[in-house]
Amino acid sequence: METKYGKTVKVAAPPPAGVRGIVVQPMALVARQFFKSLWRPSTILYPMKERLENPEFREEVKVESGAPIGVGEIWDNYRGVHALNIKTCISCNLCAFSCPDTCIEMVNVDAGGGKSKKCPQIDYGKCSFCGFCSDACPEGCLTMTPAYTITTNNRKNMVYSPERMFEVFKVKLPQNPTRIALPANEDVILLDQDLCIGCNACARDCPTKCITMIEIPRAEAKPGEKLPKRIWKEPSVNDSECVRCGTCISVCPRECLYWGARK
Amino acid sequence: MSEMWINMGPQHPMTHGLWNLRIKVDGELIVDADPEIGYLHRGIEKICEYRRYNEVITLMDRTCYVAGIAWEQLYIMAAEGALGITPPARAEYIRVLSQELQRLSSHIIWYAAYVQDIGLMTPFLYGMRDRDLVLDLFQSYTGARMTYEYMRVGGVRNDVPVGFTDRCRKVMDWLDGKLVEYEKVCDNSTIFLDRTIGVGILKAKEAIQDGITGPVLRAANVARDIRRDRPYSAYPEIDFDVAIHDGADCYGRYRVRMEEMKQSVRIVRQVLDWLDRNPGPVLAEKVPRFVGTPSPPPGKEIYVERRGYPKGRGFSSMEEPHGEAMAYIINEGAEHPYRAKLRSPVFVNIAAAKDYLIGYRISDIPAIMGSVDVCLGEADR
Amino acid sequence: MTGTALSLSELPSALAGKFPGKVTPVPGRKDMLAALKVLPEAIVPVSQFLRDQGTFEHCALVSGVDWIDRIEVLYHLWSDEYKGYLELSVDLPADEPHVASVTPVWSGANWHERETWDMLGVRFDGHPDLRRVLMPEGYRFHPLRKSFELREPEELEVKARHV
Amino acid sequence: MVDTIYSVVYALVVYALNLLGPIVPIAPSLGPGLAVWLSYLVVGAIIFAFSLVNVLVFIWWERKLLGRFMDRRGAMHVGYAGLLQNLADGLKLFRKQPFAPKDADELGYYFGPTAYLVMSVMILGLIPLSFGVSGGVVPLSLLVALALFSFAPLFIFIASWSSNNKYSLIGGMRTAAQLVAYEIPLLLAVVGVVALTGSFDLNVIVGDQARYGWFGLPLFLGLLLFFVAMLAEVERIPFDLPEAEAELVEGWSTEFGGMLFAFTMMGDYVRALIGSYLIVLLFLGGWSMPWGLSNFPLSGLVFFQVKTYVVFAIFIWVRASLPRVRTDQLLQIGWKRMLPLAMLNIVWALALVVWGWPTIHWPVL
Repeated sequence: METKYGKTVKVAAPPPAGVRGIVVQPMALVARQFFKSLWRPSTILYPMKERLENPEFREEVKVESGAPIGVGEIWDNYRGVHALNIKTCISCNLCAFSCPDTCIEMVNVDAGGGKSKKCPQIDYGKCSFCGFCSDACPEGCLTMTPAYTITTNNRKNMVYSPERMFEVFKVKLPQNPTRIALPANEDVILLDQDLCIGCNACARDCPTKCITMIEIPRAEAKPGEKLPKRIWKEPSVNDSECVRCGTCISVCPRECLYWGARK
Repeated sequence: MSEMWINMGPQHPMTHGLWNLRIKVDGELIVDADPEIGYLHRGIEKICEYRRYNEVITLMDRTCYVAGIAWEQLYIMAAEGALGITPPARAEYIRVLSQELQRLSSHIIWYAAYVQDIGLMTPFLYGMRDRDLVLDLFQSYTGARMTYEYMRVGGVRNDVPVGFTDRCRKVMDWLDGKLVEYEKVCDNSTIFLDRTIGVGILKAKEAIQDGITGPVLRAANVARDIRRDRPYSAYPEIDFDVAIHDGADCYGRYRVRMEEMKQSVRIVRQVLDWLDRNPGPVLAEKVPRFVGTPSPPPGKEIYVERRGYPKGRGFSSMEEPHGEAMAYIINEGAEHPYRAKLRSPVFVNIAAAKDYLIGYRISDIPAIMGSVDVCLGEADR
Repeated sequence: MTGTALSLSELPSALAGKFPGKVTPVPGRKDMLAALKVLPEAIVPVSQFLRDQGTFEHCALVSGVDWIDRIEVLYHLWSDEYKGYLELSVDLPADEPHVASVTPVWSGANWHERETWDMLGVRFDGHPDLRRVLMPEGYRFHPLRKSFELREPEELEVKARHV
Repeated sequence: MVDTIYSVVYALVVYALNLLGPIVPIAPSLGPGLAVWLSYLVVGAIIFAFSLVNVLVFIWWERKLLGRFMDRRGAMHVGYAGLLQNLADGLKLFRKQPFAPKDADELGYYFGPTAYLVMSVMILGLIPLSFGVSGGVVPLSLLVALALFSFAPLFIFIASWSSNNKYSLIGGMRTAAQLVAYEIPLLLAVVGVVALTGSFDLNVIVGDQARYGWFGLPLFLGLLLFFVAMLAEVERIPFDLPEAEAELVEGWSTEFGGMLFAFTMMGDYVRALIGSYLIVLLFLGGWSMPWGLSNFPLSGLVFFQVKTYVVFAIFIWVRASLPRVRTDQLLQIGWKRMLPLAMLNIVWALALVVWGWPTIHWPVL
């Protein structure tokens, strides 16, 4: 590859000793900064002036620092504490799967009506705030908010249960607006029909209920072969509804489901 | 016995990280040097072999704590080479933008720390103040200030937000003025010039032989810049100059970095103009399941063969703020890299410490090692 | 030196002529000028030749890969003349691998070879100072060998989930 | 003014003695003499304590000013605008356990910083804050003050050597070399002033300046030399090589922690205070001001402090804008530049004397 541009410049050598400003110029420059910052230094008084909760904060930092824009401003897409909408969570496990730090654990929460379901619990002692979990969430119920004060003096307080993240969700913090459009997954769930025993485990555990057990036509019995007597069913995956969480693969007792290219 | 060994480090203000510079001194004169590293070794290359392709990104950010996004892109380019994916053009431009902003922030922090090493603390605070603006820019589009996790195999995580380009231009205008100020503090101060000119000389021939790269090499009058010589990403489309200096000393390295910051501002402006004109996707449309997000469990190992993803080797090389960084990734068709090798420029630049140091004084050590721009996170990996 | 430099097209034939049977090109590498497989005993003369006649004056990287049955040592060279990388690779036996050091040719290879020794246990004969560089002195393992398993409980957890 | 203070204190002391009389038997003949003696002690202690409090405010002044030079705020939480921050720091250090490194020479280790501080603090007693207001009245106060001032390298060297640390040792060596090198231009710059006044008494020196104008004008070169030499003597940037933190960790005070570190730190600032005092006293007219501004009660005291703080502000300004020089460059500046200039300054001062500068009263010496 050739560059269109890109040339070499030789940076000038310093001026000869006679012409150097000795020490006067730096001193003058620093003195100028002194008078500039005499009343309003650029410091952001962070713990005294809360960044996020205070709506006037942005205006204030603009005035206080000489900088052209708000220094230390927290933008809405800052990746901070997670907010979880327990009600729409489908327990698909994708957040836990995509976490590089294994800080997400699926725990039981009360789903109402005497039922319980699995929702993510995040240990911020391990979390690296990479955002993979919220990117992976197919329902958009796990998002990251700009809230960033998780400081505590007890390690147990770093573990955020689903209910606690639901509280964060209810506060209506600005939601991370840059949830990405995921690249189209070229893989789908495929079935090895030779191994399937039609046990229904995948359809039962599928969080989106996109797996239906369909009856397949009974094959012609070859000579000398005995076919099972019961009705033969095997899973069929609705690819458009599938969130590709892989739960079916992990629950399959015969290892007959696998990822593969769409046929 | 007039000579003695002194351990400068692993906890020492000169080191900027955890490493140990053992020097043998005769009075104030350095007669021998033996750098020791490894205090910050986290085994990133080994952990890479246990992580899926996207998950490695979180490690790359932590490779170098002042130039995280550079390492992200380095890894991503190698991974894309190994997997055979081409990112869209807009993603490439955003990557170049990230690189140059990172170069700015890294060089500014270098400048701040360097002048403080020489004994002047004021520019340190100026540097930190202005670097914060750059970090704010990063935060406004990646979502984090230092550990970005922004690059993805096949593009970048998200597009820049609305209003970003104007904001970025404002910061660049502000930096224009500040860079001149930085230079005034140093170039017009006789003491600074006395401390840096003719100190820590490493001539071109020796530097090439030692494998030195980056601003240190360019200060020795060798115009090697991977961005220009072996362009990657959108660099072929971008107009910039390669700064060199013939001093081969600390002052030359300082000048080269100052000029590079100006060039970075120039590149950022070009990229912003391009981004304004060309909307488009920032992620490749199709990526293999196990590198895209989400990354569900792979299923049983017996089916890995059945998928038949292409095996391959990915190689990338780029001009990181510290020098020439390389990544070499071997893909054996599995979920995770078979081998990921990272070449850190700092690793090599530290190794040559003997050549910079011998014959100078103890007082020169911060000036010399500071001018090399040491970041131990990436040297130890 | 530049006067005697070969052009890029002459290089393979010159190599083949000078080192018959010892250098074989590896096809299919688009991101390099060329990838060559070199026999272990020829690595130093080939390096010398490449540096002096081929203008590959910068040894960017010496690294290694553990292929379980063998160990591959990789050399990446950069030439300011051709503006590109050249890859040399050497296959060594998996037990007691050792190869001649290229540190006398490029002093920049010094720490890279130390690291390769440290991480993969490849001995570089003729290296001036072959000590461990990242791991502590007296460490018993070579961590990037595939036989070395990550032992941290969390890493085991990661591994159990991923593999 | 000192008489007023003295009489008030005397009255209080006599009152207290009278109160104590019935309880503690004091020989009546001893009574008046004891009262005089005690009141001198109390007045001296008050003046002394004033200077010590001044040191604390000095550190605050440096923190705040340095902060503004660097576009930040400085200490701001403890007390009004962080005024009590130094007290808090001092308390923290005071609470720490004193310890000596394993192989340190304990006697020298504890003695060095303590003596460094004590010797520096002693000078404060000699500095007149206004006419005659000083802890102790010594006719040769300038000479004694400078003599005590030049004791420091000895103790620094003792402290550094007994710490048994290579950085400390190098720092101590540097200190010795630097302080000895800059002692000479410092003293030679003072010679100019002494030649013009003909006295080593700081009161006389300031009195002459009040009458005939500040010496900073005729002896501008001397002022400059004294200022630069003083920068080196009190180990401040650009001459803070003994504690060049970038290469020597903390220089000669590397091994000190807790109260011993507080001693070294405080010693530094006491010396900086004394340096600023001396500059003001010798060249900037002390407590005197033109146009009779200093004739009001207490105004001399105030003006003296204001001038001192302005001089220290210049110290801080220099610190905020210049990097550190190298060892060899430092000695080069000291021996090759400052020494000849100091000689020139003496010649110039003597020329002034010969041309009949009005303030000469040699008989006083």
